[in-house]
Amino acid sequence: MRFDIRMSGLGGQGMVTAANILGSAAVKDGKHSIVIPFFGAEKRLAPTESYVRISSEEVYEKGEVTYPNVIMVFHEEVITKGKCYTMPFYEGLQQDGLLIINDSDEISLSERNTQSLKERNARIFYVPASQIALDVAGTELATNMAMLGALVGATDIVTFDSLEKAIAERFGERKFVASATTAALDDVLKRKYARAQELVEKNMEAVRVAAKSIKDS
Amino acid sequence: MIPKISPGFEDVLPVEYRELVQDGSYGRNLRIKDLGTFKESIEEHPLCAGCALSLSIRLIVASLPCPEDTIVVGTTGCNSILMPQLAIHNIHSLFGNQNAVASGLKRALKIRYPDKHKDVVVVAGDGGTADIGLSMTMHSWFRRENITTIMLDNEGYSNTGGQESSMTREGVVLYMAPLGKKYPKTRMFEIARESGCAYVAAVSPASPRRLEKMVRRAILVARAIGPTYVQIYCPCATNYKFSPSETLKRTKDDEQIREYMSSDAKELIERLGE
Amino acid sequence: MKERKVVDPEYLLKEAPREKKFLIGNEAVAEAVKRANVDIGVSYPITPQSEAMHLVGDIYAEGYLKDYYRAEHELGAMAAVAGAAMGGARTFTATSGPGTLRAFEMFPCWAGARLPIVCAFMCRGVNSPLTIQPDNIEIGWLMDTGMLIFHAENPQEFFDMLLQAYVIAEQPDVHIPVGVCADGFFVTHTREIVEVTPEDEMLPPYDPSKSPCPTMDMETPPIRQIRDPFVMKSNYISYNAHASWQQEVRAAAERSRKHIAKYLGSSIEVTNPDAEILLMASGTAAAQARVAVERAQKDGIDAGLVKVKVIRPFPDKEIRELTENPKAILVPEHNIVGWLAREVMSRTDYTKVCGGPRVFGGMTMPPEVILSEIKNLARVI
Amino acid sequence: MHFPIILFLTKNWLESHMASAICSQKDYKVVPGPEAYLSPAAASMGIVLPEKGQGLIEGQIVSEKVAMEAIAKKLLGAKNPTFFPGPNVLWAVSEKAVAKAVALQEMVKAVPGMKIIPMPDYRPKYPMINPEVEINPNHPNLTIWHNEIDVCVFAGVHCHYANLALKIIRGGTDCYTIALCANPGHEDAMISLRDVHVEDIRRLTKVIERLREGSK
Amino acid sequence: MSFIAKLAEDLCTGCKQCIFACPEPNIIRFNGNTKKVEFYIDKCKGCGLCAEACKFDALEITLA
Repeated sequence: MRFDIRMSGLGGQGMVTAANILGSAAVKDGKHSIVIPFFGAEKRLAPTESYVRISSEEVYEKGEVTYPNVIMVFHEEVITKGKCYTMPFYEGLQQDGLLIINDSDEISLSERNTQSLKERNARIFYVPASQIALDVAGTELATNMAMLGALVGATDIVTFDSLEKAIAERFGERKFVASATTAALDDVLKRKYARAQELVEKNMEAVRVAAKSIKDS
Repeated sequence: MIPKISPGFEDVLPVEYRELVQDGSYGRNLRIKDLGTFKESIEEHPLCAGCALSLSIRLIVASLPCPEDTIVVGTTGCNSILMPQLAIHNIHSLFGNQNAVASGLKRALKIRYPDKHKDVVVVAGDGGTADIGLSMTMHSWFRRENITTIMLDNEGYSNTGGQESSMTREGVVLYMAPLGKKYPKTRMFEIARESGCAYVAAVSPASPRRLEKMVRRAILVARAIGPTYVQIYCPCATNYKFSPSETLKRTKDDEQIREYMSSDAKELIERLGE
Repeated sequence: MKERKVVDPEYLLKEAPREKKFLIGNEAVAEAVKRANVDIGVSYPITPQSEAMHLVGDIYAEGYLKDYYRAEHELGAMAAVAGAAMGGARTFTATSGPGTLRAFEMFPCWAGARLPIVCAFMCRGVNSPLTIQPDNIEIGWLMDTGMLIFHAENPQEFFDMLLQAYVIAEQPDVHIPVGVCADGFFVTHTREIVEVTPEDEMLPPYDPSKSPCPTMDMETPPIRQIRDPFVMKSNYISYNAHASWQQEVRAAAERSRKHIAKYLGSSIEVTNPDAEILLMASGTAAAQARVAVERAQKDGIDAGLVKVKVIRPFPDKEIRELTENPKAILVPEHNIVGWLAREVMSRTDYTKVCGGPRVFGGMTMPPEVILSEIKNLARVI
Repeated sequence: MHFPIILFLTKNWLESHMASAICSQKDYKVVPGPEAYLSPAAASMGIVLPEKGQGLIEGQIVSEKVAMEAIAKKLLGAKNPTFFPGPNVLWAVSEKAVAKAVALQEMVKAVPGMKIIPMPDYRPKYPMINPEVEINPNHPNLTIWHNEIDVCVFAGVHCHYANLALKIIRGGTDCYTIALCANPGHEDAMISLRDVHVEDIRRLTKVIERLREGSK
Repeated sequence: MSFIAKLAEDLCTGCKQCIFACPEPNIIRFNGNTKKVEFYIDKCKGCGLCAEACKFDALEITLA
């Protein structure tokens, strides 16, 4: 199975981090993966995208995923206010593609958009990822983890085991190359938890709750 | 390295090389006062008759504390026409990048010869130092590189035919300043002092012994403490259109002798008895 | 820092055990520099190169390099590595797009001075309006500086090519700089599996005594020596010396072919060389083209791919032979000028060569775009 | 001076500007000139350097032994054989350099009438060189012309400067050039040995002496 | 037409000022025995700086 994933959201929500963790987990599962952020001078709350390609075969393509089969929307304003470089937000979505949107309620779309998504036979999941992050992990900064949980719930794209290892690696002691703003958020996140292990556990809990909510729906 | 000829080849080398080996300045701690009694390491050069810049280089080379362990970095300009005739390793890279090249060179030599002083001395014109290469000159000072920068200030671009430079004095008419230069001479002495040079001096070849003292001080301080700067006033007879024989008089009349040293440098100079 | 041991270059490049890591291109650069036993690194920030030189700074702090600093600008950085190389040190630096142009005067100077400097170019757009995005137009300019130019497709190749570059650049018969280019972001910021050699094994140190030009340390004869001499006399013979000098720099690049064959395997990688439609691409355009060719083959179109890994010296003979039989040649590129198409056209029947598709200014080149061009060609040939 | 300069210009301009053109490379030979207004670098004409244990004769790779024999024959048959020692052997920078200098002088003694003209450094010398006493890589063919040297040997010259000089000599004179290189050799010389160290020079001297005795 | 320096040996005091003023290397040499300077005139460009520097009128510039 080949996954071409686009993550859209606002700067600071952790799309880039989520993409890195997801790709890393896929590699731990023995798959091939290429991860690339949308590369601008990204600032907090500005539209941001990141991309992950995962396959059991070798992956060659570089650059943006222009024709994704999975689109993850991290913030409702991506849709409602068009805070997105790719317009409309489902642009390029392949036939039978998957949409995962961070919201507890369904967002009302224009008739044209609804029709267009219907023609593509898109599967749409709503998951209250930010709420789960707050409730389970105690911080909205875990929204990205809950979104990954939803993705795993819908696709089984990676194993929980590898995901946990990838999270531990990302927030562990190893030096990780991150942009200055991402590094600052990392610090905030790490301060929230007494130990690195607690951070990993809480985040994994958010992952599992989100995954379950999708499986159950 | 003190040059020695391989046995058996003594007789085949041209005479000026034999003189360099038998009577050169390497490893002998010679001074300007000894000029005329040893073989100088500059061979015949193509600069103009009465050139104060070539006189300055001649005096600088005679002042080097360790010519056998000195590498000279030059830049484009009249000096680079003379440099190939100098029997001391010297580099011409590009116009203006001499202090950046010298920074890399000095660091490489520190790595390769940790137990030896390898003096890296920049000898460049005013255009290369204060105009096109100003950022690289100043940044080598900011970084506190252990190099000596010697500016040959002939107040203009001479090699290219006599254009105004930032070291030209206000009001002077040269090419590219057809109505006379509209701003004063750049205050490189002050810039050097404020940029972190541990030793700064201004002199001219009209005062050879003072020039020697300053060049030696600059190199010895650069070895031990940090960047140093010597500005040598050497007016250009060709482009300022005066008789070559007047060079020395002009130099003497207009030279400004100044010296600044940091407290560390002062202590070192006193300790070395320089 | 672990205790390290010097190993044979051929062993390090070909036989040493490899560990899989999930790295971005810029991390792969630092991993390569670590194993290359570099003496001095000089940095200057520019996107998308900066992280690579941050990491080189970090490994300097760990003790892997002997010296490292941030220069005043790219010209200063490139001049400093030139000075260090003339002094007999192994050096590394990197830059991108506008930085390449700011430093440009140094590149022919490196080649002319026969300095074995390795520089990574993380290619990005350079024009106004400002773009920090991938676009490899700068390779088109670097091609004629006298440097060797390698073009990496992915972080793995970036890692390997940097190490290979040091080994090839320092061969006494070559001894010219190597620019290892990779498309910014598409390689520098893309995270994928990179197989790296052991951290405690490194290349032998640089031996300046084998340099074809004397090292500037006052320990190497002759002492009466300038790097590098002007033409001092205006006559036929001294200009002949200068002309011969330039020929010698190009000759050095020719001599590198043997070493490229030994250490890189080949300047090109070919899939289905007998195809009717042959794609020629370098860097990430080759990655996109590979996917497009696979899909075209599935659709019954006879397509093949030649990936050009070495831009200088250009694989003339190989390209001439490969371009003899196909009916059409497609050259997708990540720049507006189409420098690779120009290179291919000048070595074959140019009427067969379609330069394109070209994508630039940071845009991604989806394989679908290349595929549709292949299909268009298939209809007309 | 070579007369049909226009002809040379046309042929070689094409060759040097189509340095990679396979057709013009096929039969390229590195032979005494005068070759051209601006002769191409042999490496650009498809001539490759020998591997360890091999030598080059006029662009063809041969065994080291064959190359040594050829050098000996050329030197012994020369009217005016000349040795051009470079800075690496002229200057006693190390014991190795001195040993090499001594071995090279023995080689010179083995060749009847062989002269030594040194290349003491690489500066573009001002204002002129005296071709009777020195060679300079920035104007090597002055030396060759003036002295009517028909066979010369280079040793101890840094590779870059050796190649400049060899190419200019080939371009402007009919001198037969031989390069004894400590590194991988020189395509621009008519005969080149690689990795030449003291013992190799001694071996070459022995070959010269053997051939000289044989021809008596 | 070119100029060179000419030394009146009897006026030379051996003060070396001319040596310090000459922009050309190795032309004016000091003879330790006679305690006077000597000219290696081949390379003299006739600029006149030595004559300017000489306080004893021992030097003049003449037609070569």
